[in-house]
Amino acid sequence: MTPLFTVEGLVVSRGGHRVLDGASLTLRPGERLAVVGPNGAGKTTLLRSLIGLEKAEHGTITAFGSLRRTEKEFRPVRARAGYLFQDADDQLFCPTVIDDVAFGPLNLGLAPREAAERALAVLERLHLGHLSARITHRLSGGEKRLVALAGVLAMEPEALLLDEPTNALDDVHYRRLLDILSGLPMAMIVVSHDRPFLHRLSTRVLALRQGRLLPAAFHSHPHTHDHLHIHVEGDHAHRH
Amino acid sequence: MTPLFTVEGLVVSRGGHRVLDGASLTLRPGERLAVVGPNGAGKTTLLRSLIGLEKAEHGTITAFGSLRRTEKEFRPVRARAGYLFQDADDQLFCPTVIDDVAFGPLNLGLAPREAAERALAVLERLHLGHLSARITHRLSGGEKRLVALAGVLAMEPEALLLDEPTNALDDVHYRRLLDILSGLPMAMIVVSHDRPFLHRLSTRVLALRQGRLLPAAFHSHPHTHDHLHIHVEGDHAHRH
Amino acid sequence: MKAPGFDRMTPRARLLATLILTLAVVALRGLPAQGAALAGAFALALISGQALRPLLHRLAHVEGFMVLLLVMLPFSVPGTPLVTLGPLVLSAEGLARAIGIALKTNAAILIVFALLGTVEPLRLGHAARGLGAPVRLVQLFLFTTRYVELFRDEIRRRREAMRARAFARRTSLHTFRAYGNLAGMVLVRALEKAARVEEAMRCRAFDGRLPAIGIEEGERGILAGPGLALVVGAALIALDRLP
Amino acid sequence: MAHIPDGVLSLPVGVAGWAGAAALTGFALRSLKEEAIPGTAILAAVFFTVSLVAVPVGPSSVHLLLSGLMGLMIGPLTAPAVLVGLVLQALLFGFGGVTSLGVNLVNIALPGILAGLVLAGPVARATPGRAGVIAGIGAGLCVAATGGGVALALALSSSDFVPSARIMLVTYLPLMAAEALITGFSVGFLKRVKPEALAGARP
Ligand SMILES: Nc1ncnc2c1ncn2[C@@H]1O[C@H](COP(=O)(O)OP(=O)(O)OP(=O)(O)O)[C@@H](O)[C@H]1O
Ligand SMILES: Nc1ncnc2c1ncn2[C@@H]1O[C@H](COP(=O)(O)OP(=O)(O)OP(=O)(O)O)[C@@H](O)[C@H]1O
Ligand SMILES: [Mg+2]
Ligand SMILES: [Mg+2]
Repeated sequence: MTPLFTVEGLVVSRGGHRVLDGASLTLRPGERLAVVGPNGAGKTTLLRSLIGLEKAEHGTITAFGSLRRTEKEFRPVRARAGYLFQDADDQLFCPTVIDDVAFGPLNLGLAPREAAERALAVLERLHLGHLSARITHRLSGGEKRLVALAGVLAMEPEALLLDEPTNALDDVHYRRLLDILSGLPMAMIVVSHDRPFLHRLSTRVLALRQGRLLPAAFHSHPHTHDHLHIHVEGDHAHRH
Repeated sequence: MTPLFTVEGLVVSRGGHRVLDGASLTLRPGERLAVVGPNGAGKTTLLRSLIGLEKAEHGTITAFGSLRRTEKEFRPVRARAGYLFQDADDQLFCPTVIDDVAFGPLNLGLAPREAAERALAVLERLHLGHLSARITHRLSGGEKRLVALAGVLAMEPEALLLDEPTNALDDVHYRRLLDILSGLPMAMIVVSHDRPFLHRLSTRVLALRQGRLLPAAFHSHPHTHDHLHIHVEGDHAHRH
Repeated sequence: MKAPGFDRMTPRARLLATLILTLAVVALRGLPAQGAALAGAFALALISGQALRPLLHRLAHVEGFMVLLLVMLPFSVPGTPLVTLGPLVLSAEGLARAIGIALKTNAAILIVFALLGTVEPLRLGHAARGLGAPVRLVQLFLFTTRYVELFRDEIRRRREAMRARAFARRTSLHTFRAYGNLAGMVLVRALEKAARVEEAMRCRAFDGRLPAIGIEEGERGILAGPGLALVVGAALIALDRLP
Repeated sequence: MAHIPDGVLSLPVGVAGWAGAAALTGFALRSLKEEAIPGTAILAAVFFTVSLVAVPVGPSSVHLLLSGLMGLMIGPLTAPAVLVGLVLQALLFGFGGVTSLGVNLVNIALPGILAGLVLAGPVARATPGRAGVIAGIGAGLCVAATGGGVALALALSSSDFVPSARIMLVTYLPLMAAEALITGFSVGFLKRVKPEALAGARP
């Protein structure tokens, strides 16, 4: 199977500083690639480069079988690789949920009625149908994240690029998101600090270190350490 | 010693819902009080009420020896109890770091030169002197948090109210913050989900449950569980 | 927000009725018709079923130049003297003028409040589109409503942060500088948000042409409300102009 | 502050105002690329929300117009931004009027657009401090022009209004001062933190 993305020797600078310095990766169909790294390592920069929002100084990006360099060459990539922003509020710009989810399909050339139908179908599939007439800015943080995901999925992308998707989610929305993502067939690159989440979702891990991507692996073992509890007076004693 | 804060039977509603429902606490000089509780329990609401940003429906707040009810009565409290916001981004609004740190002293009536001197002194004390001419907006998340703390300390408060101070800090800034706070002499109320941090810093713990504050205690014991690591190829093996 | 009174009228019909009625009110010249207009507008506000307290609050607020205008008119319009205060002469015609303006102004405020007070800005945008407003203007309006609350919250949080650092607003250079910085900071954040939103649009295959977002279809009952407004407006003008 | 309510202006003045407003807005909209709509809306939302902040001047308080700052930041798009602001103002708070909307728009937006045209160059070249002074003076003059516009609209509506229109400008003095100072400081801020924000064209 030909890879969806092949990146080789990517160099990208931001604010005069080389954030990516020879990063390489391959994403094959069905793979779920986790990318980890400390704050400021360049994880967001990497995802942005893959769809041409960040300009590469050196290196090559091959996406969906073709080399991509110019804005024009990247445009079709953005329709086929859905990018979930680190901040959902930036991604929801239409007044109502249904408008927002239908925005992508409309841009793909669907008629308004078809676009609205597809948007509604995606919302239903994510069990968000009841939100469709809601005003986007009145959604809770977790709802915003899921609606943003619906907007991306409505374009029927072949790959997903997810930038810290579990950020600022409460437990309910966290589990919903994990269930949804686990059930999706397409390839993904997931950036996150959330190890249990990555462990359950991803098939392979890369670590971003000094601007390069290094293979990494999850590794789980029993571990003994001091566990810090807080006991509240009046609660039942618990067993350890 | 007379307490800095005495709260009794505090009731505060937000969005039509009783968030605090009979909360009581006392903060004495030199104490470092930890407040813990799940998301949405009302921890932020509690801190905001202490400096009068949230209106109490019932109950009394005594701060620095006087009963406080009106906006006017709370104003001097805000000069004497420094409040570090949950999101440092909300707290910084001046163009440069030195301007921002000097804002509080200026509000206290210092002359511009004195205010700038005091701001610089505080920045130096926190080893942030090199940031003084920087544009606040371009600081990293961790730097923003420390500069916001400097802005609070520049008012020479008698007590600190810290709302999740370790949120979104990377390791370096986390340790810096812990060192700084451990070295400060004043009383504090620290809201946080970060147990190791609270354990090292606080002298007493209260848990917020159903709108009330209950005494709680740290409790530490050895514990075995699965520990999830990510191993990067080429790194040295580590010991568990 | 609930307005049992006008729930069944579509936003487009309400907008049209508002335009017709305010236009009629503005054209009135005599006190009897102006008084009738105010009474009718008040009845409309009652029917709309909204809380009247914010409305009364609003009516109590008069801009500086309007105070000046209303206070000076009785003295500056020549006519039958009613009261003489030294060099100042309060004329009956001038007083009628001032009262008339106050009646018309308040009637118009009541009409807007009654008919549009409960319409979501979003639906109003679509209604304006239905009445022929330019698409881009309506889109600008709709996108703006999307962001107003976001920035209101941001400004509120920042002002609280200022108060938490013992800031008290006064008439002082320090206060003006603080507000200037506040506005500057919020604008910078807004510009960066704008850049990110533009990227988000490009990521969803946006090619420079905004789709005509969700224009509401099938509004019925377009005629009843505005038709009634037309009749009432015409009746008011007739009352005013016919001897 | 510059919101003339319904029922004051004469019909011809109201109609002329609507015509002027339509011309200004139509001209600006033609240059508004569709991809710039969300960005412009974000700025319009900020200008609107900042204008809701009550600024203390002596014993009372004023609300800023921000037209000078808008002119410097978004140029002719000030017209639709002000229009949206006026509509929201009327809907949310009941200020301004329906028939007087056009006059209000012209009174507020036109001075801002002109100030943007004249001052964008000098502000772009100046140091932050000087840019603040230039913009502050410009913004103060914009308020004076708006006051003049209000007075003119009243005087044209009825000769009875002329005496009060004459002394009307006095009521604009506090707003002029607040607007000049706050715009000045904002522009100083923007010059230091994000100078490209004062491009005067589109964001
Ligand atoms: N707009 C910008 N201008 C200049 N430098 C930037 C900008 N955005 C990010 N940077 C810098 O680029 C580097 C990489 O940022 P990036 O956002 O890719 O990191 P990240 O790994 O996604 O971090 P996080 O975990 O905090 O999201 C950082 O050092 C950051 O300071
Ligand atoms: N602006 C608001 N309007 C209405 N309700 C609010 C608002 N802010 C908070 N609340 C509600 O008040 C409750 C308490 O919120 P608060 O922010 O005090 O919780 P918290 O304990 O600080 O939570 P977290 O750990 O998430 O910071 C929550 O249920 C929340 O939904
Ligand atoms: Mg990132
Ligand atoms: Mg909180």
